Amino acid sequence: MTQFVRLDTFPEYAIISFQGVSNLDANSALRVKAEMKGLIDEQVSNVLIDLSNVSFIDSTGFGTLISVLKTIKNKNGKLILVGVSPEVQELMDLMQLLNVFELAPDTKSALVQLNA
Amino acid sequence: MTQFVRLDTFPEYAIISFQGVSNLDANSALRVKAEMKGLIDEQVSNVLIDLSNVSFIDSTGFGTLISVLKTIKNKNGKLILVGVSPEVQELMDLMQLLNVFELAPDTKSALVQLNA
Amino acid sequence: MLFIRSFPNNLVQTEALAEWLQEVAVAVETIPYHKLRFVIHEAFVNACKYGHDHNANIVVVIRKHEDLEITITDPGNGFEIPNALSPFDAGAIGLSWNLARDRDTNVIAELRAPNTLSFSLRQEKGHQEVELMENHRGLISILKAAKNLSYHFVPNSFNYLHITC
Amino acid sequence: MLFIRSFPNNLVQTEALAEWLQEVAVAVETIPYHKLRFVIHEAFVNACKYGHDHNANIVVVIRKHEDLEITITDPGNGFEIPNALSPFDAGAIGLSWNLARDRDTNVIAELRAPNTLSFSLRQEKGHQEVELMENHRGLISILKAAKNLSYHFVPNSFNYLHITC
Ligand SMILES: Nc1ncnc2c1ncn2[C@@H]1O[C@H](COP(=O)(O)OP(=O)(O)O)[C@@H](O)[C@H]1O
Ligand SMILES: Nc1ncnc2c1ncn2[C@@H]1O[C@H](COP(=O)(O)OP(=O)(O)O)[C@@H](O)[C@H]1O
Repeated sequence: MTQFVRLDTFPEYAIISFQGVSNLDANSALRVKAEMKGLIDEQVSNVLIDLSNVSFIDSTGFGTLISVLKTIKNKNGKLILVGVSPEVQELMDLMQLLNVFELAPDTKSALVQLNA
Repeated sequence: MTQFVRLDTFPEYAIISFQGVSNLDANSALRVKAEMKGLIDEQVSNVLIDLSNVSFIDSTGFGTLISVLKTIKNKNGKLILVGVSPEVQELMDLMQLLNVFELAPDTKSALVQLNA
Repeated sequence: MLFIRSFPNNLVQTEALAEWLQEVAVAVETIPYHKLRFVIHEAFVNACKYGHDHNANIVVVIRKHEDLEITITDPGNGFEIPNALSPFDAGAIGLSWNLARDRDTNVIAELRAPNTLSFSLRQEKGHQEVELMENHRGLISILKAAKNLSYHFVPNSFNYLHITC
Repeated sequence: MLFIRSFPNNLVQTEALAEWLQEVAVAVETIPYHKLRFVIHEAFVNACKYGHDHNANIVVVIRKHEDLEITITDPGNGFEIPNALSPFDAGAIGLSWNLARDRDTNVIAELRAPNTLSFSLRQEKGHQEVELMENHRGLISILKAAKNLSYHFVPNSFNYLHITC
Protein backbone atom coordinates (compact mmCIF):
# COMPACT_ATOMS: atom_id res chain seq x y z
CA MET A 1 0.00 0.00 0.00
CA THR A 2 1.60 3.24 -1.06
CA GLN A 3 2.08 5.74 1.71
CA PHE A 4 -0.13 8.83 1.49
CA VAL A 5 2.38 10.78 3.47
CA ARG A 6 6.19 11.21 3.07
CA LEU A 7 8.59 12.44 5.74
CA ASP A 8 11.92 14.17 5.09
CA THR A 9 13.82 14.81 8.29
CA PHE A 10 16.46 17.53 8.74
CA PRO A 11 18.40 18.49 11.86
CA GLU A 12 16.10 21.29 13.02
CA TYR A 13 12.80 20.24 11.41
CA ALA A 14 10.93 17.67 9.33
CA ILE A 15 8.83 18.14 6.20
CA ILE A 16 5.72 16.11 5.69
CA SER A 17 4.37 16.04 2.13
CA PHE A 18 1.52 14.27 0.39
CA GLN A 19 1.79 11.81 -2.48
CA GLY A 20 -1.08 10.18 -4.35
CA VAL A 21 -3.76 12.04 -2.38
CA SER A 22 -5.08 15.45 -3.40
CA ASN A 23 -8.19 15.35 -1.18
CA LEU A 24 -7.61 15.41 2.55
CA ASP A 25 -11.16 14.47 3.53
CA ALA A 26 -13.37 11.97 5.33
CA ASN A 27 -12.15 9.25 2.96
CA SER A 28 -8.41 9.79 3.39
CA ALA A 29 -8.09 11.63 6.70
CA LEU A 30 -8.03 8.59 9.02
CA ARG A 31 -5.18 6.96 7.13
CA VAL A 32 -3.30 10.25 6.79
CA LYS A 33 -3.69 10.85 10.53
CA ALA A 34 -2.37 7.41 11.39
CA GLU A 35 0.62 7.75 9.03
CA MET A 36 1.44 11.27 10.28
CA LYS A 37 1.15 10.33 13.95
CA GLY A 38 3.45 7.37 13.27
CA LEU A 39 6.08 9.61 11.64
CA ILE A 40 5.93 12.47 14.11
CA ASP A 41 6.21 10.51 17.33
CA GLU A 42 9.98 10.09 16.90
CA GLN A 43 12.02 12.98 18.42
CA VAL A 44 10.69 15.48 15.83
CA SER A 45 9.52 18.86 17.15
CA ASN A 46 9.33 21.49 14.35
CA VAL A 47 7.25 20.28 11.43
CA LEU A 48 6.41 21.76 8.03
CA ILE A 49 3.45 20.21 6.26
CA ASP A 50 3.67 20.80 2.48
CA LEU A 51 0.08 21.12 1.25
CA SER A 52 0.88 22.33 -2.27
CA ASN A 53 -0.48 19.06 -3.79
CA VAL A 54 -3.65 19.16 -1.72
CA SER A 55 -6.56 20.83 -3.56
CA PHE A 56 -9.34 20.09 -1.07
CA ILE A 57 -9.57 19.69 2.71
CA ASP A 58 -12.87 18.99 4.48
CA SER A 59 -13.71 19.33 8.17
CA THR A 60 -12.40 15.83 8.90
CA GLY A 61 -9.16 16.69 7.09
CA PHE A 62 -8.82 19.87 9.11
CA GLY A 63 -9.54 17.82 12.22
CA THR A 64 -6.45 15.75 11.40
CA LEU A 65 -4.30 18.87 11.03
CA ILE A 66 -5.61 20.17 14.37
CA SER A 67 -4.70 16.95 16.16
CA VAL A 68 -1.20 17.09 14.64
CA LEU A 69 -0.96 20.73 15.78
CA LYS A 70 -1.82 19.70 19.33
CA THR A 71 0.75 16.90 19.35
CA ILE A 72 3.49 19.27 18.18
CA LYS A 73 2.48 22.03 20.60
CA ASN A 74 2.63 19.55 23.49
CA LYS A 75 6.31 19.00 22.52
CA ASN A 76 6.82 22.78 22.33
CA GLY A 77 7.46 22.35 18.60
CA LYS A 78 6.14 24.58 15.79
CA LEU A 79 3.87 23.59 12.89
CA ILE A 80 3.81 25.55 9.64
CA LEU A 81 1.52 24.70 6.73
CA VAL A 82 3.34 25.32 3.46
CA GLY A 83 1.94 26.16 0.00
CA VAL A 84 -1.72 26.26 1.01
CA SER A 85 -3.75 27.29 -2.07
CA PRO A 86 -5.96 30.41 -1.91
CA GLU A 87 -9.04 28.19 -2.24
CA VAL A 88 -8.01 25.99 0.70
CA GLN A 89 -7.24 29.13 2.69
CA GLU A 90 -10.81 30.27 2.07
CA LEU A 91 -12.06 26.92 3.38
CA MET A 92 -9.84 27.40 6.43
CA ASP A 93 -11.55 30.73 6.98
CA LEU A 94 -14.96 29.01 6.87
CA MET A 95 -13.64 26.59 9.47
CA GLN A 96 -12.49 29.55 11.63
CA LEU A 97 -8.96 28.17 11.55
CA LEU A 98 -7.06 30.99 9.86
CA ASN A 99 -5.79 32.31 13.21
CA VAL A 100 -5.05 28.79 14.45
CA PHE A 101 -2.48 27.66 11.85
CA GLU A 102 0.71 29.39 10.76
CA LEU A 103 1.04 29.47 6.95
CA ALA A 104 3.99 30.01 4.63
CA PRO A 105 3.95 30.27 0.84
CA ASP A 106 7.00 27.94 0.40
CA THR A 107 9.56 26.01 2.37
CA LYS A 108 12.18 28.81 2.21
CA SER A 109 9.96 31.34 3.92
CA ALA A 110 8.69 28.65 6.29
CA LEU A 111 12.28 28.06 7.49
CA VAL A 112 12.76 31.79 7.98
CA GLN A 113 9.54 31.85 10.06
CA LEU A 114 10.75 28.81 12.05
CA ASN A 115 13.83 30.67 13.21
CA ALA A 116 12.10 34.02 13.68
CA MET B 1 -55.57 -16.08 -12.65
CA THR B 2 -58.68 -14.29 -11.46
CA GLN B 3 -60.47 -12.32 -14.10
CA PHE B 4 -60.29 -8.55 -13.71
CA VAL B 5 -63.48 -8.19 -15.65
CA ARG B 6 -66.89 -9.90 -15.30
CA LEU B 7 -69.61 -10.08 -17.93
CA ASP B 8 -73.35 -10.45 -17.24
CA THR B 9 -75.34 -10.81 -20.43
CA PHE B 10 -79.02 -9.94 -20.83
CA PRO B 11 -81.23 -10.06 -23.94
CA GLU B 12 -80.79 -6.39 -24.91
CA TYR B 13 -77.45 -5.56 -23.29
CA ALA B 14 -74.46 -6.81 -21.33
CA ILE B 15 -72.93 -5.41 -18.13
CA ILE B 16 -69.19 -5.45 -17.65
CA SER B 17 -68.00 -4.92 -14.08
CA PHE B 18 -64.63 -4.95 -12.36
CA GLN B 19 -63.51 -7.28 -9.62
CA GLY B 20 -60.22 -7.15 -7.79
CA VAL B 21 -58.98 -4.07 -9.60
CA SER B 22 -59.71 -0.54 -8.43
CA ASN B 23 -57.05 1.17 -10.58
CA LEU B 24 -57.62 1.09 -14.32
CA ASP B 25 -54.15 2.28 -15.28
CA ALA B 26 -50.94 1.48 -17.15
CA ASN B 27 -50.45 -1.58 -14.93
CA SER B 28 -53.90 -3.14 -15.41
CA ALA B 29 -55.21 -1.61 -18.64
CA LEU B 30 -53.64 -4.08 -21.09
CA ARG B 31 -55.11 -7.09 -19.33
CA VAL B 32 -58.48 -5.38 -18.86
CA LYS B 33 -58.53 -4.49 -22.58
CA ALA B 34 -57.76 -8.05 -23.62
CA GLU B 35 -60.42 -9.48 -21.30
CA MET B 36 -63.05 -6.94 -22.39
CA LYS B 37 -62.33 -7.38 -26.09
CA GLY B 38 -62.65 -11.15 -25.63
CA LEU B 39 -66.04 -10.79 -23.92
CA ILE B 40 -67.51 -8.18 -26.26
CA ASP B 41 -66.71 -9.85 -29.56
CA GLU B 42 -69.61 -12.30 -29.23
CA GLN B 43 -72.91 -10.92 -30.67
CA VAL B 44 -73.15 -8.22 -27.91
CA SER B 45 -74.03 -4.70 -29.07
CA ASN B 46 -75.25 -2.50 -26.14
CA VAL B 47 -72.80 -2.49 -23.23
CA LEU B 48 -72.88 -0.96 -19.75
CA ILE B 49 -69.52 -0.73 -17.99
CA ASP B 50 -69.99 -0.54 -14.20
CA LEU B 51 -67.16 1.62 -12.88
CA SER B 52 -68.43 2.05 -9.33
CA ASN B 53 -65.52 -0.03 -7.94
CA VAL B 54 -62.92 1.89 -9.94
CA SER B 55 -61.39 4.77 -7.98
CA PHE B 56 -58.69 5.77 -10.44
CA ILE B 57 -58.31 5.75 -14.24
CA ASP B 58 -55.18 7.05 -16.00
CA SER B 59 -54.69 7.97 -19.64
CA THR B 60 -53.89 4.35 -20.56
CA GLY B 61 -57.08 3.22 -18.78
CA PHE B 62 -59.11 5.81 -20.65
CA GLY B 63 -57.44 4.63 -23.84
CA THR B 64 -58.87 1.16 -23.14
CA LEU B 65 -62.36 2.60 -22.68
CA ILE B 66 -62.02 4.56 -25.94
CA SER B 67 -61.02 1.44 -27.88
CA VAL B 68 -64.04 -0.42 -26.43
CA LEU B 69 -66.23 2.56 -27.41
CA LYS B 70 -64.97 2.34 -31.00
CA THR B 71 -65.60 -1.43 -31.16
CA ILE B 72 -69.18 -0.98 -29.95
CA LYS B 73 -69.85 2.02 -32.23
CA ASN B 74 -68.67 -0.03 -35.22
CA LYS B 75 -71.43 -2.53 -34.34
CA ASN B 76 -73.94 0.35 -33.99
CA GLY B 77 -74.18 -0.53 -30.29
CA LYS B 78 -74.26 1.89 -27.36
CA LEU B 79 -71.78 2.19 -24.48
CA ILE B 80 -72.77 3.72 -21.14
CA LEU B 81 -70.36 4.11 -18.23
CA VAL B 82 -72.20 3.48 -14.95
CA GLY B 83 -71.44 4.78 -11.44
CA VAL B 84 -68.44 6.92 -12.37
CA SER B 85 -67.27 8.72 -9.23
CA PRO B 86 -67.10 12.55 -9.17
CA GLU B 87 -63.30 12.34 -8.90
CA VAL B 88 -63.01 10.08 -11.97
CA GLN B 89 -65.38 12.39 -13.82
CA GLU B 90 -63.00 15.25 -13.08
CA LEU B 91 -60.16 13.18 -14.52
CA MET B 92 -62.31 12.54 -17.58
CA ASP B 93 -62.67 16.29 -17.95
CA LEU B 94 -58.88 16.68 -17.87
CA MET B 95 -58.71 14.06 -20.60
CA GLN B 96 -61.30 16.02 -22.63
CA LEU B 97 -63.51 12.95 -22.69
CA LEU B 98 -66.63 14.21 -20.89
CA ASN B 99 -68.43 14.78 -24.21
CA VAL B 100 -67.17 11.48 -25.63
CA PHE B 101 -68.67 9.01 -23.12
CA GLU B 102 -72.27 8.68 -22.00
CA LEU B 103 -72.55 8.37 -18.21
CA ALA B 104 -75.30 7.10 -15.92
CA PRO B 105 -75.36 7.15 -12.13
CA ASP B 106 -76.64 3.55 -11.84
CA THR B 107 -77.76 0.60 -13.92
CA LYS B 108 -81.49 1.52 -13.68
CA SER B 109 -81.02 4.94 -15.25
CA ALA B 110 -78.49 3.49 -17.72
CA LEU B 111 -81.23 1.09 -18.98
CA VAL B 112 -83.67 3.99 -19.32
CA GLN B 113 -81.00 5.87 -21.35
CA LEU B 114 -80.41 2.76 -23.50
CA ASN B 115 -84.02 2.71 -24.63
CA ALA B 116 -84.41 6.48 -24.92
CA MET C 1 -41.91 23.23 2.36
CA LEU C 2 -40.47 20.41 0.25
CA PHE C 3 -41.70 16.84 -0.24
CA ILE C 4 -39.04 14.65 -1.82
CA ARG C 5 -38.95 10.96 -2.55
CA SER C 6 -37.35 8.73 -5.12
CA PHE C 7 -38.87 5.61 -6.63
CA PRO C 8 -37.43 2.74 -8.60
CA ASN C 9 -38.02 3.24 -12.28
CA ASN C 10 -40.97 0.86 -12.90
CA LEU C 11 -44.72 1.14 -13.33
CA VAL C 12 -45.53 -0.98 -10.29
CA GLN C 13 -44.29 1.95 -8.18
CA THR C 14 -47.37 4.01 -9.07
CA GLU C 15 -49.08 2.32 -6.11
CA ALA C 16 -46.44 3.56 -3.62
CA LEU C 17 -46.50 6.93 -5.38
CA ALA C 18 -50.27 7.21 -4.88
CA GLU C 19 -49.99 6.36 -1.17
CA TRP C 20 -47.25 8.94 -0.63
CA LEU C 21 -49.27 11.61 -2.43
CA GLN C 22 -52.19 11.01 -0.11
CA GLU C 23 -50.20 12.54 2.77
CA VAL C 24 -48.68 15.23 0.56
CA ALA C 25 -52.13 16.30 -0.64
CA VAL C 26 -53.24 16.85 2.96
CA ALA C 27 -50.38 19.30 3.53
CA VAL C 28 -50.68 20.97 0.12
CA GLU C 29 -54.42 21.82 0.25
CA THR C 30 -54.40 23.89 -2.98
CA ILE C 31 -55.12 20.87 -5.22
CA PRO C 32 -57.34 17.87 -4.47
CA TYR C 33 -55.65 14.50 -4.01
CA HIS C 34 -57.15 12.83 -7.09
CA LYS C 35 -55.87 15.63 -9.38
CA LEU C 36 -52.42 15.75 -7.75
CA ARG C 37 -52.20 11.95 -8.05
CA PHE C 38 -53.34 11.94 -11.70
CA VAL C 39 -50.92 14.63 -12.86
CA ILE C 40 -47.88 13.10 -11.15
CA HIS C 41 -48.94 9.56 -12.10
CA GLU C 42 -49.06 10.53 -15.79
CA ALA C 43 -45.65 12.21 -15.63
CA PHE C 44 -44.23 9.23 -13.69
CA VAL C 45 -45.58 6.69 -16.20
CA ASN C 46 -44.05 8.72 -19.04
CA ALA C 47 -40.71 8.89 -17.23
CA CYS C 48 -40.83 5.08 -16.86
CA LYS C 49 -41.91 4.47 -20.46
CA TYR C 50 -39.63 6.93 -22.23
CA GLY C 51 -36.70 7.11 -19.82
CA HIS C 52 -33.86 4.91 -21.04
CA ASP C 53 -31.76 4.30 -17.99
CA HIS C 54 -33.80 1.67 -16.18
CA ASN C 55 -31.80 1.42 -13.02
CA ALA C 56 -31.84 5.14 -12.31
CA ASN C 57 -34.42 6.17 -9.75
CA ILE C 58 -37.14 8.67 -10.50
CA VAL C 59 -37.04 11.57 -8.06
CA VAL C 60 -40.22 13.49 -7.31
CA VAL C 61 -39.89 16.92 -5.66
CA ILE C 62 -43.01 18.84 -4.65
CA ARG C 63 -42.39 22.40 -3.55
CA LYS C 64 -45.19 24.44 -2.04
CA HIS C 65 -44.51 28.15 -2.44
CA GLU C 66 -47.01 30.60 -3.96
CA ASP C 67 -47.68 28.04 -6.69
CA LEU C 68 -47.23 24.31 -6.34
CA GLU C 69 -44.09 23.29 -8.22
CA ILE C 70 -43.79 19.61 -9.12
CA THR C 71 -40.57 18.20 -10.51
CA ILE C 72 -40.32 14.64 -11.85
CA THR C 73 -36.87 13.58 -12.97
CA ASP C 74 -36.41 11.58 -16.11
CA PRO C 75 -33.76 8.92 -16.31
CA GLY C 76 -33.30 9.12 -20.01
CA ASN C 77 -32.33 11.49 -22.70
CA GLY C 78 -35.80 12.94 -22.78
CA PHE C 79 -37.98 14.24 -25.53
CA GLU C 80 -36.81 13.73 -29.06
CA ILE C 81 -36.40 16.97 -30.94
CA PRO C 82 -37.43 16.78 -34.63
CA ASN C 83 -34.76 16.51 -37.35
CA ALA C 84 -32.60 14.84 -34.66
CA LEU C 85 -31.53 18.26 -33.41
CA SER C 86 -30.05 18.55 -29.92
CA PRO C 87 -31.88 20.73 -27.40
CA PHE C 88 -28.62 22.67 -26.98
CA ASP C 89 -28.24 23.36 -30.68
CA ALA C 90 -28.71 27.10 -31.23
CA GLY C 91 -30.44 26.24 -34.50
CA ALA C 92 -33.13 24.36 -32.60
CA ILE C 93 -34.18 27.36 -30.53
CA GLY C 94 -37.61 28.60 -31.51
CA LEU C 95 -38.50 25.27 -33.12
CA SER C 96 -42.07 24.29 -32.35
CA TRP C 97 -43.96 21.19 -33.37
CA ASN C 98 -47.12 19.25 -32.77
CA LEU C 99 -46.64 16.48 -30.19
CA ALA C 100 -50.18 15.12 -30.00
CA ARG C 101 -53.29 15.87 -32.05
CA ASP C 102 -56.79 15.14 -30.85
CA ARG C 103 -60.12 16.14 -32.39
CA ASP C 104 -60.01 19.70 -31.13
CA THR C 105 -56.77 19.96 -29.18
CA ASN C 106 -53.12 19.97 -30.17
CA VAL C 107 -50.18 19.70 -27.78
CA ILE C 108 -47.55 22.12 -29.09
CA ALA C 109 -43.95 21.65 -27.95
CA GLU C 110 -41.62 24.62 -28.35
CA LEU C 111 -37.89 24.76 -27.66
CA ARG C 112 -37.55 28.12 -25.93
CA ALA C 113 -34.22 28.37 -24.08
CA PRO C 114 -31.33 26.13 -25.09
CA ASN C 115 -32.52 23.44 -22.66
CA THR C 116 -36.20 24.18 -22.10
CA LEU C 117 -39.06 22.54 -23.95
CA SER C 118 -42.36 24.22 -23.13
CA PHE C 119 -45.72 22.66 -23.86
CA SER C 120 -49.04 24.35 -24.57
CA LEU C 121 -52.50 23.37 -25.69
CA ARG C 122 -53.91 24.84 -28.87
CA GLN C 123 -57.65 24.43 -29.26
CA GLU C 124 -58.81 24.08 -32.86
CA LYS C 125 -62.33 24.10 -34.27
CA GLY C 126 -63.42 20.52 -33.75
CA HIS C 127 -62.85 18.50 -36.95
CA GLN C 128 -65.02 15.67 -35.71
CA GLU C 129 -64.11 13.30 -38.48
CA VAL C 130 -60.59 13.03 -37.01
CA GLU C 131 -60.23 9.58 -35.42
CA LEU C 132 -60.59 9.75 -31.60
CA MET C 133 -57.09 9.21 -30.17
CA GLU C 134 -56.66 6.24 -27.84
CA ASN C 135 -53.35 7.34 -26.40
CA HIS C 136 -51.14 10.45 -26.47
CA ARG C 137 -53.44 12.05 -23.92
CA GLY C 138 -51.10 12.13 -20.95
CA LEU C 139 -49.63 15.55 -21.66
CA ILE C 140 -53.03 16.93 -22.70
CA SER C 141 -54.45 16.05 -19.29
CA ILE C 142 -51.44 17.41 -17.38
CA LEU C 143 -51.64 20.64 -19.39
CA LYS C 144 -55.32 21.00 -18.56
CA ALA C 145 -54.59 20.64 -14.85
CA ALA C 146 -51.45 22.79 -14.79
CA LYS C 147 -50.58 26.48 -15.18
CA ASN C 148 -47.27 25.62 -16.80
CA LEU C 149 -45.58 22.52 -18.15
CA SER C 150 -41.98 22.31 -19.34
CA TYR C 151 -39.23 19.77 -19.80
CA HIS C 152 -35.63 20.63 -18.96
CA PHE C 153 -32.52 19.03 -20.42
CA VAL C 154 -29.62 19.31 -17.97
CA PRO C 155 -26.26 17.80 -18.96
CA ASN C 156 -24.73 15.52 -16.28
CA SER C 157 -27.81 16.01 -14.11
CA PHE C 158 -31.25 14.43 -14.29
CA ASN C 159 -33.52 15.82 -16.97
CA TYR C 160 -36.89 16.68 -15.47
CA LEU C 161 -40.49 17.53 -16.23
CA HIS C 162 -41.61 20.65 -14.38
CA ILE C 163 -45.28 21.23 -13.61
CA THR C 164 -46.65 24.36 -11.98
CA CYS C 165 -50.19 24.08 -10.62
CA MET D 1 -33.09 26.24 -13.25
CA LEU D 2 -32.70 22.99 -11.24
CA PHE D 3 -29.72 20.65 -10.92
CA ILE D 4 -30.76 17.28 -9.50
CA ARG D 5 -28.83 14.10 -8.93
CA SER D 6 -28.94 11.25 -6.52
CA PHE D 7 -25.94 9.38 -5.15
CA PRO D 8 -25.58 6.09 -3.33
CA ASN D 9 -25.29 6.66 0.39
CA ASN D 10 -21.51 6.24 0.92
CA LEU D 11 -18.51 8.47 1.42
CA VAL D 12 -16.72 7.28 -1.71
CA GLN D 13 -19.40 9.18 -3.69
CA THR D 14 -17.90 12.52 -2.66
CA GLU D 15 -15.61 12.17 -5.69
CA ALA D 16 -18.53 11.91 -8.14
CA LEU D 17 -20.28 14.69 -6.22
CA ALA D 18 -17.25 16.99 -6.67
CA GLU D 19 -17.09 16.30 -10.40
CA TRP D 20 -20.80 17.01 -10.84
CA LEU D 21 -20.53 20.26 -8.91
CA GLN D 22 -17.79 21.44 -11.22
CA GLU D 23 -20.32 21.79 -14.03
CA VAL D 24 -23.03 23.11 -11.73
CA ALA D 25 -20.68 25.83 -10.44
CA VAL D 26 -20.12 27.06 -14.00
CA ALA D 27 -23.85 27.60 -14.47
CA VAL D 28 -24.46 29.01 -10.99
CA GLU D 29 -21.79 31.73 -11.00
CA THR D 30 -22.86 33.33 -7.69
CA ILE D 31 -20.61 31.07 -5.60
CA PRO D 32 -17.11 29.79 -6.47
CA TYR D 33 -16.72 26.07 -7.11
CA HIS D 34 -14.50 25.35 -4.09
CA LYS D 35 -17.05 26.87 -1.70
CA LEU D 36 -20.04 25.18 -3.36
CA ARG D 37 -18.18 21.86 -3.22
CA PHE D 38 -17.14 22.31 0.41
CA VAL D 39 -20.62 23.18 1.68
CA ILE D 40 -22.37 20.33 -0.14
CA HIS D 41 -19.53 17.90 0.65
CA GLU D 42 -19.91 18.60 4.38
CA ALA D 43 -23.66 18.15 4.25
CA PHE D 44 -23.29 14.99 2.17
CA VAL D 45 -20.74 13.47 4.57
CA ASN D 46 -23.08 14.20 7.47
CA ALA D 47 -26.00 12.62 5.64
CA CYS D 48 -23.86 9.51 5.07
CA LYS D 49 -22.57 9.43 8.65
CA TYR D 50 -25.80 10.17 10.51
CA GLY D 51 -28.38 8.85 8.05
CA HIS D 52 -29.60 5.43 9.16
CA ASP D 53 -31.06 3.90 6.05
CA HIS D 54 -27.93 2.88 4.15
CA ASN D 55 -29.54 1.71 0.96
CA ALA D 56 -31.51 4.89 0.41
CA ASN D 57 -29.93 7.29 -2.03
CA ILE D 58 -29.00 10.82 -1.15
CA VAL D 59 -30.68 13.32 -3.45
CA VAL D 60 -29.07 16.70 -4.07
CA VAL D 61 -31.22 19.47 -5.55
CA ILE D 62 -29.66 22.82 -6.42
CA ARG D 63 -32.12 25.53 -7.34
CA LYS D 64 -30.92 28.82 -8.73
CA HIS D 65 -33.48 31.54 -8.14
CA GLU D 66 -32.72 34.88 -6.47
CA ASP D 67 -30.73 32.95 -3.86
CA LEU D 68 -29.08 29.62 -4.41
CA GLU D 69 -31.14 26.96 -2.62
CA ILE D 70 -29.36 23.68 -1.92
CA THR D 71 -31.29 20.67 -0.64
CA ILE D 72 -29.54 17.49 0.53
CA THR D 73 -31.85 14.66 1.55
CA ASP D 74 -31.10 12.60 4.60
CA PRO D 75 -31.92 8.92 4.58
CA GLY D 76 -32.40 8.64 8.29
CA ASN D 77 -34.45 10.04 11.09
CA GLY D 78 -32.27 13.09 11.29
CA PHE D 79 -31.10 15.24 14.12
CA GLU D 80 -31.76 14.01 17.63
CA ILE D 81 -33.83 16.43 19.66
CA PRO D 82 -32.80 16.68 23.35
CA ASN D 83 -34.86 14.85 25.99
CA ALA D 84 -35.78 12.39 23.20
CA LEU D 85 -38.57 14.76 22.11
CA SER D 86 -40.02 14.34 18.63
CA PRO D 87 -39.69 17.29 16.24
CA PHE D 88 -43.48 17.15 15.87
CA ASP D 89 -44.14 17.35 19.59
CA ALA D 90 -45.76 20.72 20.32
CA GLY D 91 -43.79 20.78 23.57
CA ALA D 92 -40.54 20.77 21.62
CA ILE D 93 -41.31 23.97 19.72
CA GLY D 94 -39.08 26.80 20.79
CA LEU D 95 -36.52 24.42 22.27
CA SER D 96 -33.00 25.58 21.49
CA TRP D 97 -29.69 23.96 22.40
CA ASN D 98 -26.01 24.08 21.75
CA LEU D 99 -24.94 21.64 19.05
CA ALA D 100 -21.24 22.42 18.83
CA ARG D 101 -19.02 24.63 20.96
CA ASP D 102 -15.69 25.97 19.76
CA ARG D 103 -13.41 28.54 21.40
CA ASP D 104 -15.46 31.54 20.30
CA THR D 105 -18.33 30.07 18.32
CA ASN D 106 -21.39 28.06 19.26
CA VAL D 107 -23.75 26.35 16.82
CA ILE D 108 -27.25 26.89 18.19
CA ALA D 109 -30.03 24.61 17.00
CA GLU D 110 -33.63 25.80 17.51
CA LEU D 111 -36.82 23.91 16.77
CA ARG D 112 -38.97 26.63 15.20
CA ALA D 113 -41.94 25.12 13.35
CA PRO D 114 -43.15 21.63 14.19
CA ASN D 115 -40.72 20.15 11.66
CA THR D 116 -38.03 22.77 11.18
CA LEU D 117 -34.71 22.87 12.99
CA SER D 118 -32.85 26.09 12.28
CA PHE D 119 -29.17 26.59 13.00
CA SER D 120 -27.28 29.77 13.82
CA LEU D 121 -23.82 30.80 14.96
CA ARG D 122 -23.39 32.62 18.23
CA GLN D 123 -20.02 34.28 18.64
CA GLU D 124 -18.84 34.47 22.23
CA LYS D 125 -15.88 36.38 23.67
CA GLY D 126 -13.05 33.96 22.99
CA HIS D 127 -12.37 31.81 26.09
CA GLN D 128 -9.01 30.68 24.76
CA GLU D 129 -8.44 28.09 27.42
CA VAL D 130 -11.25 26.01 25.88
CA GLU D 131 -9.71 23.00 24.10
CA LEU D 132 -9.57 23.51 20.29
CA MET D 133 -12.23 21.20 18.79
CA GLU D 134 -11.01 18.60 16.32
CA ASN D 135 -14.41 17.78 14.90
CA HIS D 136 -17.95 19.18 15.11
CA ARG D 137 -16.91 21.87 12.64
CA GLY D 138 -18.98 20.82 9.62
CA LEU D 139 -22.06 22.85 10.50
CA ILE D 140 -19.94 25.79 11.65
CA SER D 141 -18.33 26.01 8.22
CA ILE D 142 -21.62 25.59 6.33
CA LEU D 143 -23.17 28.32 8.51
CA LYS D 144 -20.28 30.66 7.74
CA ALA D 145 -20.76 30.12 4.00
CA ALA D 146 -24.57 30.23 4.02
CA LYS D 147 -27.29 32.84 4.59
CA ASN D 148 -29.58 30.24 6.11
CA LEU D 149 -29.31 26.65 7.29
CA SER D 150 -32.19 24.48 8.41
CA TYR D 151 -33.12 20.82 8.71
CA HIS D 152 -36.64 19.64 7.87
CA PHE D 153 -38.35 16.54 9.21
CA VAL D 154 -40.98 15.31 6.73
CA PRO D 155 -42.98 12.18 7.60
CA ASN D 156 -43.05 9.58 4.80
CA SER D 157 -40.76 11.74 2.69
CA PHE D 158 -37.01 12.28 2.85
CA ASN D 159 -35.81 14.56 5.61
CA TYR D 160 -33.47 17.18 4.20
CA LEU D 161 -30.90 19.80 5.05
CA HIS D 162 -31.68 23.12 3.37
CA ILE D 163 -28.92 25.62 2.68
CA THR D 164 -29.50 29.07 1.23
CA CYS D 165 -26.42 30.82 -0.13
N1 LIG E 1 -40.65 11.71 -20.18
C1 LIG E 1 -40.65 11.68 -21.53
N2 LIG E 1 -39.48 11.52 -22.20
C2 LIG E 1 -39.47 11.47 -23.55
N3 LIG E 1 -40.57 11.60 -24.33
C3 LIG E 1 -41.77 11.76 -23.72
C4 LIG E 1 -41.87 11.81 -22.29
N4 LIG E 1 -43.18 11.99 -21.98
C5 LIG E 1 -43.87 12.05 -23.15
N5 LIG E 1 -43.03 11.92 -24.20
C6 LIG E 1 -43.39 11.99 -25.63
O1 LIG E 1 -44.60 12.75 -25.73
C7 LIG E 1 -45.61 11.97 -26.40
C8 LIG E 1 -46.96 12.23 -25.76
O2 LIG E 1 -46.94 11.73 -24.43
P1 LIG E 1 -48.33 11.44 -23.70
O3 LIG E 1 -49.24 12.62 -23.92
O4 LIG E 1 -48.04 11.01 -22.31
O5 LIG E 1 -48.96 10.22 -24.53
P2 LIG E 1 -48.40 8.74 -24.71
O6 LIG E 1 -47.36 8.50 -23.66
O7 LIG E 1 -49.62 7.89 -24.57
O8 LIG E 1 -47.84 8.75 -26.11
C9 LIG E 1 -45.13 10.53 -26.20
O9 LIG E 1 -45.63 9.72 -27.24
C10 LIG E 1 -43.62 10.64 -26.22
O10 LIG E 1 -43.15 10.63 -27.55
N1 LIG F 1 -27.55 14.83 8.73
C1 LIG F 1 -27.50 14.74 10.06
N2 LIG F 1 -28.38 13.94 10.71
C2 LIG F 1 -28.36 13.82 12.04
N3 LIG F 1 -27.49 14.48 12.83
C3 LIG F 1 -26.58 15.30 12.26
C4 LIG F 1 -26.54 15.47 10.85
N4 LIG F 1 -25.54 16.34 10.56
C5 LIG F 1 -24.98 16.71 11.73
N5 LIG F 1 -25.61 16.08 12.77
C6 LIG F 1 -25.33 16.27 14.20
O1 LIG F 1 -24.72 17.54 14.35
C7 LIG F 1 -23.44 17.40 15.00
C8 LIG F 1 -22.45 18.39 14.39
O2 LIG F 1 -22.23 18.03 13.04
P1 LIG F 1 -20.90 18.59 12.31
O3 LIG F 1 -20.75 20.05 12.62
O4 LIG F 1 -20.93 18.15 10.91
O5 LIG F 1 -19.71 17.86 13.09
P2 LIG F 1 -19.37 16.31 13.19
O6 LIG F 1 -20.12 15.59 12.13
O7 LIG F 1 -17.89 16.27 13.03
O8 LIG F 1 -19.82 15.94 14.60
C9 LIG F 1 -23.04 15.97 14.72
O9 LIG F 1 -22.19 15.49 15.74
C10 LIG F 1 -24.37 15.24 14.72
O10 LIG F 1 -24.74 14.92 16.06
